[in-house]
Amino acid sequence: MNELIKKAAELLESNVVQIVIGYGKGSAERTRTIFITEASGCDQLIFDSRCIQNLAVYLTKAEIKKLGKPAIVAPVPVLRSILQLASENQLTEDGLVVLGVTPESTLIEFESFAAIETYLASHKIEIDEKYQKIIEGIKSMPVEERFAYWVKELEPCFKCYACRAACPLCYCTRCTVENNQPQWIKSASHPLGNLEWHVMRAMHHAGRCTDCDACYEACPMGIPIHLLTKSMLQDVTENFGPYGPSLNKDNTLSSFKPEDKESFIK
Amino acid sequence: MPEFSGILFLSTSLLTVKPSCMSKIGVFICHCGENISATVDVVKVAEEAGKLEGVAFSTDYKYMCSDPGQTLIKQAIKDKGLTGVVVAACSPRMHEPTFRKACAEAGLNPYMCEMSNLREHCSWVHDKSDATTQKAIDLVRTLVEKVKHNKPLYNIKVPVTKTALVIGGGIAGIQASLDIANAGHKVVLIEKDPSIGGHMSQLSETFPTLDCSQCILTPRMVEVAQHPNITLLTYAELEKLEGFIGNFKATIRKKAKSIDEKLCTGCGLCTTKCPTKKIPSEFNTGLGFRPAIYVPFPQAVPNKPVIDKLNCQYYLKGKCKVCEKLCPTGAIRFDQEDELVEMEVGAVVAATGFNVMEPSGFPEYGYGKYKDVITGLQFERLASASGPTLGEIRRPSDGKIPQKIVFIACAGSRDPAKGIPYCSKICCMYTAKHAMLYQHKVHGGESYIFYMDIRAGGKNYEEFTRRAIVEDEVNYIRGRVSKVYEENGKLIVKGVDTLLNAKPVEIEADMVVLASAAIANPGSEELAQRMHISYDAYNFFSEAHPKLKPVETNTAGIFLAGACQAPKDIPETVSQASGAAAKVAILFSQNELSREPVVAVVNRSPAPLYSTCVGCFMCATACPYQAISEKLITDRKGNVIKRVAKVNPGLCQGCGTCVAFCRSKSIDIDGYSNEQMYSEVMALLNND
Amino acid sequence: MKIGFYPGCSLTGSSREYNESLFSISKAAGIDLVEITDWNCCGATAAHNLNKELSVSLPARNLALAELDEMEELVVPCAACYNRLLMTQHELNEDEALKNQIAQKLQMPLKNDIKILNVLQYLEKYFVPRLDELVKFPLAYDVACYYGCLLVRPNKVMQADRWEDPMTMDAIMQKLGANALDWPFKTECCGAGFSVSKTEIVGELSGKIVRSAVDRGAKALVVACPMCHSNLDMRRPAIESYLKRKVDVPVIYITQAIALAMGLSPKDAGIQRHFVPVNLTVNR
Amino acid sequence: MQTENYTIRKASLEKLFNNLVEKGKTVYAPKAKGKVVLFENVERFDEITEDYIVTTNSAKSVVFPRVEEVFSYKKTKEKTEISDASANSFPDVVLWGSRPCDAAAFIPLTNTFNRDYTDIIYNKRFEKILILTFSCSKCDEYCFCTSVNSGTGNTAGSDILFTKLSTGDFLAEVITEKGKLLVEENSSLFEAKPAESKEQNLANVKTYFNHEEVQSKLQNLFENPVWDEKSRACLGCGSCAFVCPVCSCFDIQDESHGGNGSRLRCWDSCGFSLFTLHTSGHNPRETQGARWRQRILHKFLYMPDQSKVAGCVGCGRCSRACPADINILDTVTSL
Amino acid sequence: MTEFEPKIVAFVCNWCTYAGADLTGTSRIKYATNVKIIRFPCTGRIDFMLLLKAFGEGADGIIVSGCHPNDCHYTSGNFHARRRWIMFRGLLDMLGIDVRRIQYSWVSAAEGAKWADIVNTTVNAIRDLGPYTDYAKVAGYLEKEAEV
Repeated sequence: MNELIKKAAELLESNVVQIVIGYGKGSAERTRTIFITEASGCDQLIFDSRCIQNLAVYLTKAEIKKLGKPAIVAPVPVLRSILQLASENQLTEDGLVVLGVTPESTLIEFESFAAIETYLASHKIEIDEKYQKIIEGIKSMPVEERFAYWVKELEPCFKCYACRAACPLCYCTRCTVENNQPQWIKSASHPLGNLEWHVMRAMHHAGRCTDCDACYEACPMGIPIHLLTKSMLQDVTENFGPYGPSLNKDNTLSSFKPEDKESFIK
Repeated sequence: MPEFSGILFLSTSLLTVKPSCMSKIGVFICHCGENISATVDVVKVAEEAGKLEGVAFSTDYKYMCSDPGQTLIKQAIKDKGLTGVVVAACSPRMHEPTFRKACAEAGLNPYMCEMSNLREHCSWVHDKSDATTQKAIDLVRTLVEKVKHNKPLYNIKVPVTKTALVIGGGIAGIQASLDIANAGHKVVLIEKDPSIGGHMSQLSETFPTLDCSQCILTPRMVEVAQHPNITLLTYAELEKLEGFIGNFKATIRKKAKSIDEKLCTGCGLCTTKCPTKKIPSEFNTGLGFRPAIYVPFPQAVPNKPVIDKLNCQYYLKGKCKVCEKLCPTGAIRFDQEDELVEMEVGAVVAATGFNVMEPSGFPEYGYGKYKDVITGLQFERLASASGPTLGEIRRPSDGKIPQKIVFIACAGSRDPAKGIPYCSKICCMYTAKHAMLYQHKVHGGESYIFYMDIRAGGKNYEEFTRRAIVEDEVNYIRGRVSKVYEENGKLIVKGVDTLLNAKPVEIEADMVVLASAAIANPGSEELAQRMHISYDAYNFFSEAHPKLKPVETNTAGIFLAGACQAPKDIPETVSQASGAAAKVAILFSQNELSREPVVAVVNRSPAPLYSTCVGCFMCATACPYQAISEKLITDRKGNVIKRVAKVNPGLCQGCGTCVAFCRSKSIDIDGYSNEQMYSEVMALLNND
Repeated sequence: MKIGFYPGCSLTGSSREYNESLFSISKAAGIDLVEITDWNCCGATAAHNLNKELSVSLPARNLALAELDEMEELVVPCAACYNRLLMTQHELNEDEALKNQIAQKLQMPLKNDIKILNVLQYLEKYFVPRLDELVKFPLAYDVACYYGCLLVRPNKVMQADRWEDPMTMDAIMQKLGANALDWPFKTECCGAGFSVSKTEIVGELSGKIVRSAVDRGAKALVVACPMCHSNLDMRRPAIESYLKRKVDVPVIYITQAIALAMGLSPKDAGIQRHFVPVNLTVNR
Repeated sequence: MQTENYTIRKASLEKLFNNLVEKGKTVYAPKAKGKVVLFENVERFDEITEDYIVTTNSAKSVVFPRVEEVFSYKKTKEKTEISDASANSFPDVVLWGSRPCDAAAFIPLTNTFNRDYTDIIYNKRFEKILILTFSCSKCDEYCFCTSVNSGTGNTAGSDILFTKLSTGDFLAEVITEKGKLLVEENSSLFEAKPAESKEQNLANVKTYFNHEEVQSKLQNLFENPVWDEKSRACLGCGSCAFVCPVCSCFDIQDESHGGNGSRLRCWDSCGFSLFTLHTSGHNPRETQGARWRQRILHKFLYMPDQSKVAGCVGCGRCSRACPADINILDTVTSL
Repeated sequence: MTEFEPKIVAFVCNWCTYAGADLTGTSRIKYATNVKIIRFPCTGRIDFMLLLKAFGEGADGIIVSGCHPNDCHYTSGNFHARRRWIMFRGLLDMLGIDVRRIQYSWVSAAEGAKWADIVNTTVNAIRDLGPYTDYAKVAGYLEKEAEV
């Protein structure tokens, strides 16, 4: 931990970066994203199991960009997002300093995005059994029941778009849902509007989602929307082989293999 | 690369006035004689269409495509001031151009006209019924809703640079260059070797006429060199190709020849005096030698030497310079370096030819182990009057004349296990030719050919192989060879004769010739990628359509000639080359290309957004045509505000894959825009 | 280190010396070959031509047994056994249904993923890297390595290095200090099919092999297959009557060659068991 | 009217609930759902949870639903028919288990929908709700009702306020005629008022600030770095506004199917960047900071100034819901 | 009551399936009137949202059809589409949106008969499945509200 604080302070001192994005104490038992501009402030930095918010989301926010070059505290999920963002031309190597934090919460610095990719090779995305079971459970329902299940689950959604706001990969300046020529998504938060929104959200994460669960954590109504992206992640792996964020530009849906297999096209 | 800002402007969704609120659409229902009216109640359809919001005029007529029919439309456009037209008739694939032209003549933008397919998709596939009529009504309504969202489009004009780049100086490249040049257009012909001529210049005689290859080729080589419209760059390779049809920018690497071509007279003194003489000659397929400063062969064009830096004493050890001392014109330039030249070209002809497979992958044939096991191409050199043996068939090992010679066809071809699965196409013929030449040159010699099938399709080809068998008494053995090995000075060829009383055969030969497979040139994969054309599993360049577009590639403006597309014999190569040349000539016959403006466009919006595009460039990875590039939006001071995608209307073919892929819906395609397709779906399903 | 081992009939009979030499070099290299419990015939009899099901279930049983013994690798010295076991493994992996059907027949689970090694692969993996240390006395002779057919064909399954002109054995012999001759008969037919029924055919086919080796100055033929060995060695009379001359070139197993080079006693290598006396010595 | 106090036994409470359901009332009550507790339509008493401080979503949707049809239309080439949604008969709704802060929130909410324009739909819905509030026996560090002149036992806005007593029975304070009517309909269930005082059973919420002070401070804090600092982590979602019992901003949407369709009013949030975006591309509230300022000023300055009502009832929902842990109390106290 | 007539939208590419359907016409092969075609330049152009929208607007079934692999007029549009459909189908299935109601197919310009067959089999399949009431219910939320 101290090494992290030390490093962050150095970076600010030497003005290599102008701002450090990290975790600090929040309300009650929560942690909160903090933005440190003074070396002296670095001792507010903390890191523990409660630090679940995906900080990468701030790297593409206009308000934060204005503050200068950032250093970001990056546990594995954040690293994955950074890599994906890089592959989507949203980040440049000289545009930020990545302060990696291993699961054992030791500091690990990265010279390049490539270095992050190599590191992540040993931290592959794995959908934990708990969720695999839930997903299996859902998929084993009769189709009508499954549909009813989701309509019920999505019912509380009031379209606050916290899921979108908390997702590092939702960096579009105009979301499809805000496009009314044509009105792709019914913007009202009635069952159809909600269904359309969540289908679109999931599809737009197909082959991009890095499974950080930020969307789920952000949802004030506790809707298990991350199950959708998780099940798509399984689909990607099943159909197109092992998946993980990578600098290679071949995103699952922007690339193809002539030998891709499917069973449903007549 | 030229900008089409004007065109871009006109076709961007900057003009997002919602036309639906003010649209005056005319609907024209065609009876197509009885073809439609027999099953569809056209009167009712016209009547229902009339009730649709935004429809200002609706009628039906017997033959809309007839003159009076078209006049009817034009009249309505003028009288009613129509802003859009829906012609409900046959398939748009049939008459869309007709009616769009008619609208244009009446002063309506042709792209404001759409067709509803009431014939192929309705009247012809259903029986007369209310359901059929209802479907017709639905189809019309759908297109009406689409037209409401159509906007005027203008054909894309692309200027054409009337210079062709021909890559490869073999017979294909030579033929293409000459044809294009003779059509009155400029040609730049580049060749990676010191001389043009390619494989054909290495051949002895050619089937099925047995006339000397050099004799028919050399005149054309000279013609290329002298043609006013042709710029010949030998020892040069394509470094980079950017741009698009009519407007390519080619970067060419002129490899250092280490001589000043202007000063060099080609006297050849340097080549005779060069101390490094024992370098295996590429031209003679290693059967002869050449010096370090050399002209690949006597008839070379240009007939000026180059210094082979990898073998030259000076470049290796830093001393020698004999050639420099001797050169009467002082043309040697040791300090010369590769030169990159950029040029604008309007079309490219790839004529990079093929190569023969190294048979070392077949240890059982002993190539590389036994000196007297050689490839077909090496045999060509032996048989060639200009070859190392001056045309006499002699064994590389001891120079003896082989009394018994075995030819093994399909050495690598049609061999999925170890070679290549395809047929190299030329081997059957040249093997027959080889055997013939051998019989003519070595009287009383015995020749055997192990073959799988004799593929002699082609004018006078079958007759040719027959002649080999009947007149020259070449022994054709149908079967494969399992092993070739040396035993007391003889090459034992163990094979099998699968015909009649199939049995193993063993021949004690003096020489074995392998008809090694024809494969793509090394580096053709990289070249294809550099030109952004696709290539097949064997790295041969892919034609745009196997039957109907055999000389085009799927990149507009790049054409194929000769064996770089697939193994070919000379006549086929020449005709394809002329075909490619014709395509280039057609392209160059206009000053500018006019293209349907069905292209993708990245939206623009007011500051501070400028565009909703966030520059993830996944559209670029998805685009089959490399039509999407990066555009930097800058402020007045030139500071970059935003990086967004930009579609090059010259390259875009309008598939719309990018559109469906764009998450922020920032890219759209004219003619099939999001609004158009969306409103079609809505309209189709809301028939209440 | 423990590795699974399938002897098959020959190694317990006609080619015991193969077995002995293999075990003695393995022992010397500190490798413990564990025999499959209750193994059975590999089916390299006529079975695989006559009864499809039998032809796979026989080898399959051995594979299943090996799995029960929790073996990850299985060394199969006899080329015929190796061929059958590998072919079976391949066929069953190609055809899930057949696999299940056979497993049912055997009433044993069958993952069918065990790594099957022939002697050359075994040597390459566990000896070649260590030969420099293991070889005490170079076996300085000109030798002809004879592979026969079973180790290399069908190549789709056997995956030999260069099936027309394999080199693995040659490479090993070179490392032992021998000079492996380049000769054309490496994979010619020895006539094993007629080993018992029509010895005169064996005489001719094997004769050509031996002759070519001898004419190229081979002081020994090196083999890795009991069939090859018995034909080239045991059938020497038939060979000599075909060649109409006496040939005393010995035929040794690659394992024996290694044993000698490692300085093990000729007895440990089973040298004394050959029909054609082996007069190869290493200068100690 | 004069408040009337009664005792109602735990068991009777269930009877009361069942009577309401039998009478065909639509009852909204706190229901545990995964990691959250939500006001939802309940049919059985045992569906209701008691274990909550406040629900995640506010109760405002019973009068101001997420999506409200304003009118529907049928359009043909000739004419367009409009049928007003306010003609619809709205259901009788019982809000069961609201907290004093929830009840208090109806005061500013009603004010908003009647200030310059009387919103028929809102009022029609409001007429039909009965608010049965349960006072707070526990609270957490997010609660600050006491700082906005409310409290854990506050009766304002409720029809009846129930307070759980040490005995497990409940004190029922009947505040309005609606409440009184209910008592009369179920008189058998209501008994004489208990001896035990209400206060000792109420959670004690610390007072963090003085509302009036804050209000006056804000007068001249429009330009102040605090807005950017406190909102730096803001992700720009709408959760704060959507869980807020007072927030009442909405957006008008048309949904059409061919010629038919309806005009909807849907919740909107000042946290969204599009909230104030002009067609020209200009956005008067360019940054998240400006949006956060708007939210605070609206609640603590504009509403009290203009309508003399508190814009915040101190329920702390927004702070609990915020995915970035932006704490309204933290901002207000830091002024 | 009259028999249920499924509403089916066909999303087809211009170069193969649309032409194929033209051929069905010119060969006068009959098929059910339930299917109505919308023409796209390429299957790669077909936005998954349009399919979802079709259900939202009351479609009971959907056909998506284009060029066979390797036949795409634009070389790879159908390959991209195929990936998209693989992912989309998986998602819909997860959500319990009945994937049996979307028929994907490759129909070339020469396969007029195949097109007729695809149409008829799909129509029958959807007829057996009945109207897509589950989805209609969700889509009809407002109407439902109004009744209260």
